[in-house]
Amino acid sequence: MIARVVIMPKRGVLDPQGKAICSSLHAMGYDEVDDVRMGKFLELRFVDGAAGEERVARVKSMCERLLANGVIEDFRFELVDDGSPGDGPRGPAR
Amino acid sequence: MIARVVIMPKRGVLDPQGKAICSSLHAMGYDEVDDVRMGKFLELRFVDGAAGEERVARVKSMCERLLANGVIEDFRFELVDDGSPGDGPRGPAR
Amino acid sequence: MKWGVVTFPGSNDDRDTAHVLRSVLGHETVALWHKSADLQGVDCVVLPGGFSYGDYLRCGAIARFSPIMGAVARHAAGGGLVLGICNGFQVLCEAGLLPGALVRNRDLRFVCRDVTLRVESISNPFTNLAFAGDVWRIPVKHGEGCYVADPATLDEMEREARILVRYCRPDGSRARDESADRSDYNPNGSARDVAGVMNAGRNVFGLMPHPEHAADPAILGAEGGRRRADGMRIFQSIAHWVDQRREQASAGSMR
Amino acid sequence: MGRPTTSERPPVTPELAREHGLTAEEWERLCARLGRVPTYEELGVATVMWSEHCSYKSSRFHLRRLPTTGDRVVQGPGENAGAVSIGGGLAVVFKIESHNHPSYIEPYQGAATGVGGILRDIFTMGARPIASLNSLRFGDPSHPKTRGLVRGVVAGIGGYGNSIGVPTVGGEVYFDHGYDGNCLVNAFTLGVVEESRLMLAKASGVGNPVLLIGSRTGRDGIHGASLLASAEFDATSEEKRPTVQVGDPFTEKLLLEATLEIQAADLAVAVQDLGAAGLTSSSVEMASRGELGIELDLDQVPLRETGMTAYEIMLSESQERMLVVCEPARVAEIQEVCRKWDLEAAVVGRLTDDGTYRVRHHGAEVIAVPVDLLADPPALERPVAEPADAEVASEVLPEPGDYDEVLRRLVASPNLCSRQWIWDQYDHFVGGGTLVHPGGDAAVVQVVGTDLKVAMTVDCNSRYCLLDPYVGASIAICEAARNLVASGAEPIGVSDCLNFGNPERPEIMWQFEQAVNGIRDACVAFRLPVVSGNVSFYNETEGRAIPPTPTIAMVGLVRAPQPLTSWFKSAGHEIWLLGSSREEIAGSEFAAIVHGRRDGAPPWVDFRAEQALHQVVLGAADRSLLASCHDVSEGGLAMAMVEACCSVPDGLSMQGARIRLAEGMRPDAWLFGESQGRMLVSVPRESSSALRDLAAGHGVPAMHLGEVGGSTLELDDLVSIPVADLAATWRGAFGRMVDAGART
Ligand SMILES: Nc1ncnc2c1ncn2[C@@H]1O[C@H](COP(=O)(O)OP(=O)(O)O)[C@@H](O)[C@H]1O
Ligand SMILES: [Mg+2]
Repeated sequence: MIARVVIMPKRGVLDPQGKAICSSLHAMGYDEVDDVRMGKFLELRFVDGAAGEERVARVKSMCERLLANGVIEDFRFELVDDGSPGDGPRGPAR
Repeated sequence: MIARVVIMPKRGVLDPQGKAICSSLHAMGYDEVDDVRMGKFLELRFVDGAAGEERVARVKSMCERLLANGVIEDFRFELVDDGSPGDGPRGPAR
Repeated sequence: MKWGVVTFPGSNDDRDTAHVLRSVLGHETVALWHKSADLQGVDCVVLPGGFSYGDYLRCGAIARFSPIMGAVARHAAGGGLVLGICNGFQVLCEAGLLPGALVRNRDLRFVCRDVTLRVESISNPFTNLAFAGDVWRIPVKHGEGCYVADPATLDEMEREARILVRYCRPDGSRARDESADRSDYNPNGSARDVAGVMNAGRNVFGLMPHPEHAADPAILGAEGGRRRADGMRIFQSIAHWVDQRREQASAGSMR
Repeated sequence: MGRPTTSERPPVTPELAREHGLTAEEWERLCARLGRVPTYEELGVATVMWSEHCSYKSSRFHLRRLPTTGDRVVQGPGENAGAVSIGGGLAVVFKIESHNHPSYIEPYQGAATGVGGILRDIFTMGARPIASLNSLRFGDPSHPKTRGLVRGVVAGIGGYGNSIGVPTVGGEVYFDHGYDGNCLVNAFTLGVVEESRLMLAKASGVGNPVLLIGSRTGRDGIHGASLLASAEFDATSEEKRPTVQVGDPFTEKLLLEATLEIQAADLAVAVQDLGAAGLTSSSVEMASRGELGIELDLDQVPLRETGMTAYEIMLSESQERMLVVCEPARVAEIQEVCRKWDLEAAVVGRLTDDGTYRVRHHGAEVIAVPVDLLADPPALERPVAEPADAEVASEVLPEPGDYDEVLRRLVASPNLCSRQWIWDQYDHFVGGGTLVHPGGDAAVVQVVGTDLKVAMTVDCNSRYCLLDPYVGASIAICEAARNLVASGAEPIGVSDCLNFGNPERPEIMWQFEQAVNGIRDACVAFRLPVVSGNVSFYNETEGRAIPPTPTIAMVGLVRAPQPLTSWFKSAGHEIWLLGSSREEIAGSEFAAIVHGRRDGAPPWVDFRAEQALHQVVLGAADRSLLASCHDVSEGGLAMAMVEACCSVPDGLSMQGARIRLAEGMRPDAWLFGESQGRMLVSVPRESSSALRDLAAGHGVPAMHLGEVGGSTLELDDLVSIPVADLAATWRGAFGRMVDAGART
């Protein structure tokens, strides 16, 4: 089992990285892009496959205590079963 | 419409941040975590709602040319309709 | 000879580098602007240190798309010399003019201090005035200077003597084993202690340490003569190489 | 205090005014002067302008006592920073400023934007920044928040300073449980400008346009000045989180280059950066300095977010912005420079002659207030009361048994161990002028292209200040001056950052008054002008104030051909102590660490003796008599010896040393006492008689202590430790203390 955690700058908080990437995309001719926000993506792999309420609660507390900076960042996560431990990153299909 | 792009360190490439987070989690008592990988999450918002082959091709080329460095990183993305432009980050539900 | 120092938005060491080339070395040096593709006929282009475009996304990733980099790539393809220092090295890797990539330092912290470097190879435009095995003392200052490349690329560069400088202990020694703790002398965890590499065409060189900060005797003299101007060796080697080639060319044309 | 409502315009009532933080008198004054109830926007603007942070209302009355003039002074207090002539037609522009509350809430961004803010203060004046320092205070290392704060603050300072390409060349850091709930982050920057090209922030020329350049305006840090910086912390502070701003050093670098280009081409009439209280305070201050009116059209302000209200635009503290006044014909050229650097530049208003501050939004006038009403709230003369004196126990502390063990403990202690862990994370090379890197008594930077060498330091021992704020503050001036002199520099100017608790409490105001008096008396004695500074009140949590911390930043000019450095150079050199030593243990690090005692009287301070000492050292430096020079401060003579042995730059070899004990003094006082006005020097044998004569000529005691050499540090027969051991402990202690359980 793995948790996929997305950590993004809070709404309204300046995102200089997103800004720089957006202008660079424009300079390269990708004018269809209107706005870019950049955050972090974490994959936590767990030792056993158990899920449930408690796991959700613990991942939430990891995010709050360590992974995200609540002052300027929001987080969200999902727990997924991952058949092949040690595989590369997975997620929204390409 | 937005594209959600996940960029992860290639397997075999050092991920000192993931490693550091993993040991911090252990130090904090989250022993169920086995391994952590850390990457980037980008949200590209587009000016119009059109999707289709071409948009996919163009996002792919943005990733290949700018957003990811093929020497050290893999990427994947998905296109999603996002009713409310200007809203905060969305993604896998919490 | 004529030098050109590129200024990207966010370049920091461009002024320092130009000062060393112009006022300490006494060479003609022009400023090159990122929005222009005109290299003004320089013999060697220097991509300086700094945080081009804020180094957002990845170090050097955005700079490589600026108009000047198209010109730099053509200059390099035609055999012209290119030197990338720190951020310049990162830009060259991102642009594919040098192999590999530079990632976050092993200790995840910015590191600014003197390091000792061993000169590994001297038959090239960049270190030809050194002796192989010379140990230089030059500062590093970066957060993402850990060099990575796949083993095949590293092997090939070793075979072709394209790893020009490596981090080493003050006595020139290095750990035998890649997996040993090398934090006493390798500041960022770079593979095989690589501090700087040259391309296969042997005309493009990138390194993380800052030769321009170990070059001005008026500054180095202060702390009780703490450092020699080791960095100057690189600039002098380049000038020497250019002069020699020019002499050969004019001798050839006279004949 | 409630969060400002963001979307609508609530009715303005006395209750709303109180929620904003206005006092009853202030509310009365506002209504009386306007002859009506203010609009919502006017209330917001008046609140921030009258906040402690922007108005200096509690401190102004006292600050007037500081000396601010002198032959070299080009610009004293009142502008964005002070300027002092260094000869050759050049001036140094410098200032120190606090960013305490934001750094406590979000250490990385708080410290980063603190650096960004002080940098803007310098280049606003047309000066290119060439060096930064930082002065930091954290709680006890064992407090659960301390390590995270240290790591975040240091990374933030480095993250901003390194990216923008200004070297961070020095600073200071102390740990004390008095800062557990309230860390201090004071940032200093120094720049260089041609005296004749200094740019001021005084608006002039009725009808001249006002441009806003740099970043777009977002909802960052609304009410930072009044909420964060002008109130103490309590349990609800966490909810004030959105007032933290995120810095963008890349944009600031562009803004720096663009501003200096605008200056070089003489395009601007006046320039003012946007700091606390954003557009409001910058435009009010500019107009007020020029005794003019100003009108702004908020529809012209480039925004980052949609739907921002007038209130939000006026109070946003988005970083990396600058206000420029120019002649109408210059607008296009300024916009051209900004375009070159990929920056926005919008005309947002113009100067008027009616002395009124007018703001329009969506076609309606939302603010029309006299400029002077906003800019000059009355200075308060807050009550002052000396706290009942704590009983000072006169008991005699026992002498330690094992001096080796004591020294090893001191060397590894939080306030005495090497700070290399910090400065390894700062780029101290960029700019190409750093002559003396962090680790010396003062940093020294050459103005590239000239022979001028500028030295700078920040100092304050807040334990002394807690014991006696007058003495503590005057010691801070003496120590700063001594650190400059130890680098071979003559002090030429001061900037101060006065960090205190809640000024509404008479004991805090007493500390403040005493500290200002101490600074004044010392500056008068040394003929030093205070040309800039900053006051930070409300540094307290749940009613517990920080120790008074009047941080002193001081700048000097190196007279000798080369700066002096603090480490022992060669075996055989003689070690001398200049100045007199007393039996002073109270207030010392030794007393705190070994005896757990932090009470008593701080060391004696004697301005005359201090000045004489400086004359001797500078005279000896002029004649190149000294091989090394180091001031004796925290940890006393023993720590000064450790530092002189161990602070050798990488690549040079460490020296041992042996000294003898003075007769007739308790050994612990002799080794660890912190008597002021002392300097530890080493000299080649052939120079020692010249040094002795020079000292005698100035009436300064000079004592031959011993010799440099060997591989151990031997302090009489009390201490004998290999210097390699000492160095390893001393250098590694800081990292061991803060790295444990690191978070990324
Ligand atoms: N926060 C910091 N940033 C950079 N350098 C620092 C910092 N704190 C201390 N230093 C450096 O460490 C050295 C010792 O500092 P300190 O003990 O305060 O010196 P002193 O007692 O002589 O004033 C100085 O060179 C100082 O610049
Ligand atoms: Mg000192």
